[in-house]
Amino acid sequence: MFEKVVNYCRKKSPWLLHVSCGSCNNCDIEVLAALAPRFDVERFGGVLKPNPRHTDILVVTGIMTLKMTNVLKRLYEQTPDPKAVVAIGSCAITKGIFAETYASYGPADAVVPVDAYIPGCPPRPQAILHGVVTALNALWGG
Amino acid sequence: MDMVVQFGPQHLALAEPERFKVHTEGEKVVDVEVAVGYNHRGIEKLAERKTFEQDILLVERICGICSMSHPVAFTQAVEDIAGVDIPERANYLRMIIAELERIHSHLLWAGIAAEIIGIETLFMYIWKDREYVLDQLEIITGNRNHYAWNTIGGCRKDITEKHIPPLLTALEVVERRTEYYIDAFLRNRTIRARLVGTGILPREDARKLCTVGPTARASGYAVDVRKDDPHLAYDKVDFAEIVLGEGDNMARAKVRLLEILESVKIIRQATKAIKGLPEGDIAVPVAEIPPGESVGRYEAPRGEVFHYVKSNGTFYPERVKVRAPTYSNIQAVPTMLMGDTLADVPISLASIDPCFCCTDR
Amino acid sequence: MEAEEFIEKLKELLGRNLLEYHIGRRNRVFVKVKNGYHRDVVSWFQEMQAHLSVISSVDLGDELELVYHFEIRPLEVGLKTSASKAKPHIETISDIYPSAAWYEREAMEMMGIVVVNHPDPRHLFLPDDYTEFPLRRY
Amino acid sequence: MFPYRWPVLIRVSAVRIGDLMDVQPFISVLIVPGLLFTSVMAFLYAGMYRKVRARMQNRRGPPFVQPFYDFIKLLSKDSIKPEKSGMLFTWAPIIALASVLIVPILFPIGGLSFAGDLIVVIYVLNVSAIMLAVGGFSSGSPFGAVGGSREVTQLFAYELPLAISMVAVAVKASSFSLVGIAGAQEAGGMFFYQLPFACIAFLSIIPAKIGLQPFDIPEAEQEILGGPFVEYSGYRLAIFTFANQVKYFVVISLAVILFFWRNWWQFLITGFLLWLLFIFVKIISARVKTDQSFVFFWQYMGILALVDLVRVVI
Repeated sequence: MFEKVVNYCRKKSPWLLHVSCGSCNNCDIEVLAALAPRFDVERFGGVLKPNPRHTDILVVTGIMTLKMTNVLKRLYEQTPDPKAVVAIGSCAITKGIFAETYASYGPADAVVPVDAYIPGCPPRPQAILHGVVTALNALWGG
Repeated sequence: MDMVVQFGPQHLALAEPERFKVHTEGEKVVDVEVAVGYNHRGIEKLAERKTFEQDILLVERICGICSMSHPVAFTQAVEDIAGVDIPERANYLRMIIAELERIHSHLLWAGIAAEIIGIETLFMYIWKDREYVLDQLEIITGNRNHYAWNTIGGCRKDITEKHIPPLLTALEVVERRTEYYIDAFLRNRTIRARLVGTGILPREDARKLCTVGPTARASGYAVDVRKDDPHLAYDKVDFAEIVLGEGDNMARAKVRLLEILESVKIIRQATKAIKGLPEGDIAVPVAEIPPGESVGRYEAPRGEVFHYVKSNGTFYPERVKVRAPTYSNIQAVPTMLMGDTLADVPISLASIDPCFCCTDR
Repeated sequence: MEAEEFIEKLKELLGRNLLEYHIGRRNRVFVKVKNGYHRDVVSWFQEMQAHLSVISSVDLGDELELVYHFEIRPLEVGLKTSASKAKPHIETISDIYPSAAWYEREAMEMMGIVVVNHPDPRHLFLPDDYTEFPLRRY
Repeated sequence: MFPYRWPVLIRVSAVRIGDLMDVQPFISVLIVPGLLFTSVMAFLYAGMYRKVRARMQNRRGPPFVQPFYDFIKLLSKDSIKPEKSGMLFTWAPIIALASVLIVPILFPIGGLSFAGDLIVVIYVLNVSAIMLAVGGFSSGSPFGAVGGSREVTQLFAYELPLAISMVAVAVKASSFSLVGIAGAQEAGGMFFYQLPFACIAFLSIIPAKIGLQPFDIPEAEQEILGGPFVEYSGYRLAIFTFANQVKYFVVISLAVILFFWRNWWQFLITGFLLWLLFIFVKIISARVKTDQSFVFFWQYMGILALVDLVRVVI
């Protein structure tokens, strides 16, 4: 019974950390647009937090560029459990249009274990919200 | 106590990864180390392996929020090499979408600047009004940002009669709201306390460091590609080039907000001019591209976008060199931050409207 | 100042060292100069308060070429100098135009051109342990 | 081992409780103005804060019980303690929460009260502010240190006008206890029109004390990533944010007691209205820098409070 309550509270207050690892900042702006009044993410309790200590969902965009990969690894380790990773945009899923570039270690799941993928270039803010909420239900929905 | 505070690759104030090591004595900034390259995707190498048509889509994905500037600069360079003159209507179509993008990009910046100095409400208001512009862009081009509007020799889609009335009503709303935001930025006492007098870039440094765009114009260095090297249909519409002298954060905010009003004026004149031109005549077929080289320049919301294209007669470009406006503006950041307190660093960094994905390519 | 007048002035300044020039559409001018003489042309541009847009690096097969793009209203000038691939040494102009330092660092790491007495020849975009030059074609 | 001693204890204590000590202090500490009532009001204030802020920015905003969800979720997350952080890293939030929870027990709505409890209130509120700074310093990260030093400088900035205005009220009500002040106001009418300058000084300090927008310099999220909170996570962060939320309720109700007191139910209503006023001030103002806040507090508010103190003393 206690586990159900805690999982319910985790589902209802997802604190997000947005990490951009070499994206064309269109997905980053759509993540910020998800905060704007039209697609308000705070309806689901979501808040964009400044540092990994306070967050439990890592929102990752972009192809993992050479310099940004170990930064993402460190951020992933600094986030306290239980945590989730959502990869946004076709760059984070399959390196998208930059597939043959020399300057990338691979899509998001080559660096950190990813729980939810949101395709699109850029995915619309509704799609981002839908992806985050489905990830929440899958992880702690019960 | 002097300390090194790192505005690291991941920071709430910067949407993209870039590292700034700020050496401070107490709260006063003494030296700034800038480290770029966290967003480097090797686009110039990719551009050489794709054909000219594929390159337009690749070049569009250099930067998400100025996704009209790179394709226009690139296609203009290739059209110069091919010696092709694109139809009059195509010039107007490109200009309308370019100015719509300037409006939504400047609104985006104003929201993020308000968020950084602490007024979250202004961020929410401004980004709510930005959605109207994005709706119009989506109705006309099909996507909120990556429009795929250009091809070599003209445009791929047309603005028909039924697009224009909703566009003009949206512009009225945006114009009225922008005047309200200009009033808010200028009269709110706490905003003035944070923006006036911080991050000063004198005119001499702006010229010596060859800064471009609103950052240069706010310091009195009049650089505007739309006036210096008129491309598209900018020489057929009249608009004011806004040049202020103070060079602090408030001046940069003023330049951008006033430019939104100018863009609204340009779009109104362009939609009037389009009515006269025949519909459908929007592109000229380009058979093959002779060997040669040329330079495409375009006034993006952040400054001058510069494309140097060299072709060797085949369908693959020999060399594509891209220089985004933030590449030269970012070198002016250390001179701006000298002497300010630690609290001014994020807002001064954001005041050049940095687009690190453009800088690193 | 029109394109032809600009070329005349350059001829006076350089004489034989002006290898070739080409005037394109919409006031685009490309000028090729022998290696080493580009510094006096750049300082002449500086007196005319020219605006340095960017320095691009091109791989010509057996030679590596640097193209200095200046904007002298209303002209758009591309000043080219090249050096052989075996000994790609080109003088720096960052003492005349401070913003050239970053463009030259990028040319160094991407194409392998060695810019002589550059103030700070570290890598700019690529990580420091990245050895080969990605933009070389041949 | 069956606790055979158990029934004996119950029989004995049942007799003792009845006559030895009355039950009233337990209720006032644990239930009415004490822990239960304060935590419910703290969550209510924080929930209202986020909902009203969202509504004012014309978006829907989270449900009212959102702070409760956040609290439970933070408790369930694991808390990381960096090696460089000192022993105080764990104790700072606990002391901050404890010191803030003491104040509501002294409230005149059925709480314990003794002669000099106004001094206790001033001291205890400062302890929680200092604990925030200590938390920042002990977290071992440069951002925490900068946040801690900003919190201390801001503490000096608003300490002077705060103390002066409180002393002015105490001298006016000629008693240093909250119940005495409340009684004086019930008799002679609210203080806010008798001591207008002290009231303005006190109300302008509240955003700095709580960390609301015009003066939330210590936890500036964009500049120093959350200031003292930067290294906190899990239950330690839960306790710190809960201490902050309790501080919202405590400081607002302190202002109501000192200046707008008529009776206990009016105390609750004025508390909510004052809280709406401060949310509105947060909405329309940007974050000022430390030196600007210093000038604002020492020059303008300090003089205002002094004027009222002199007026009362003569």
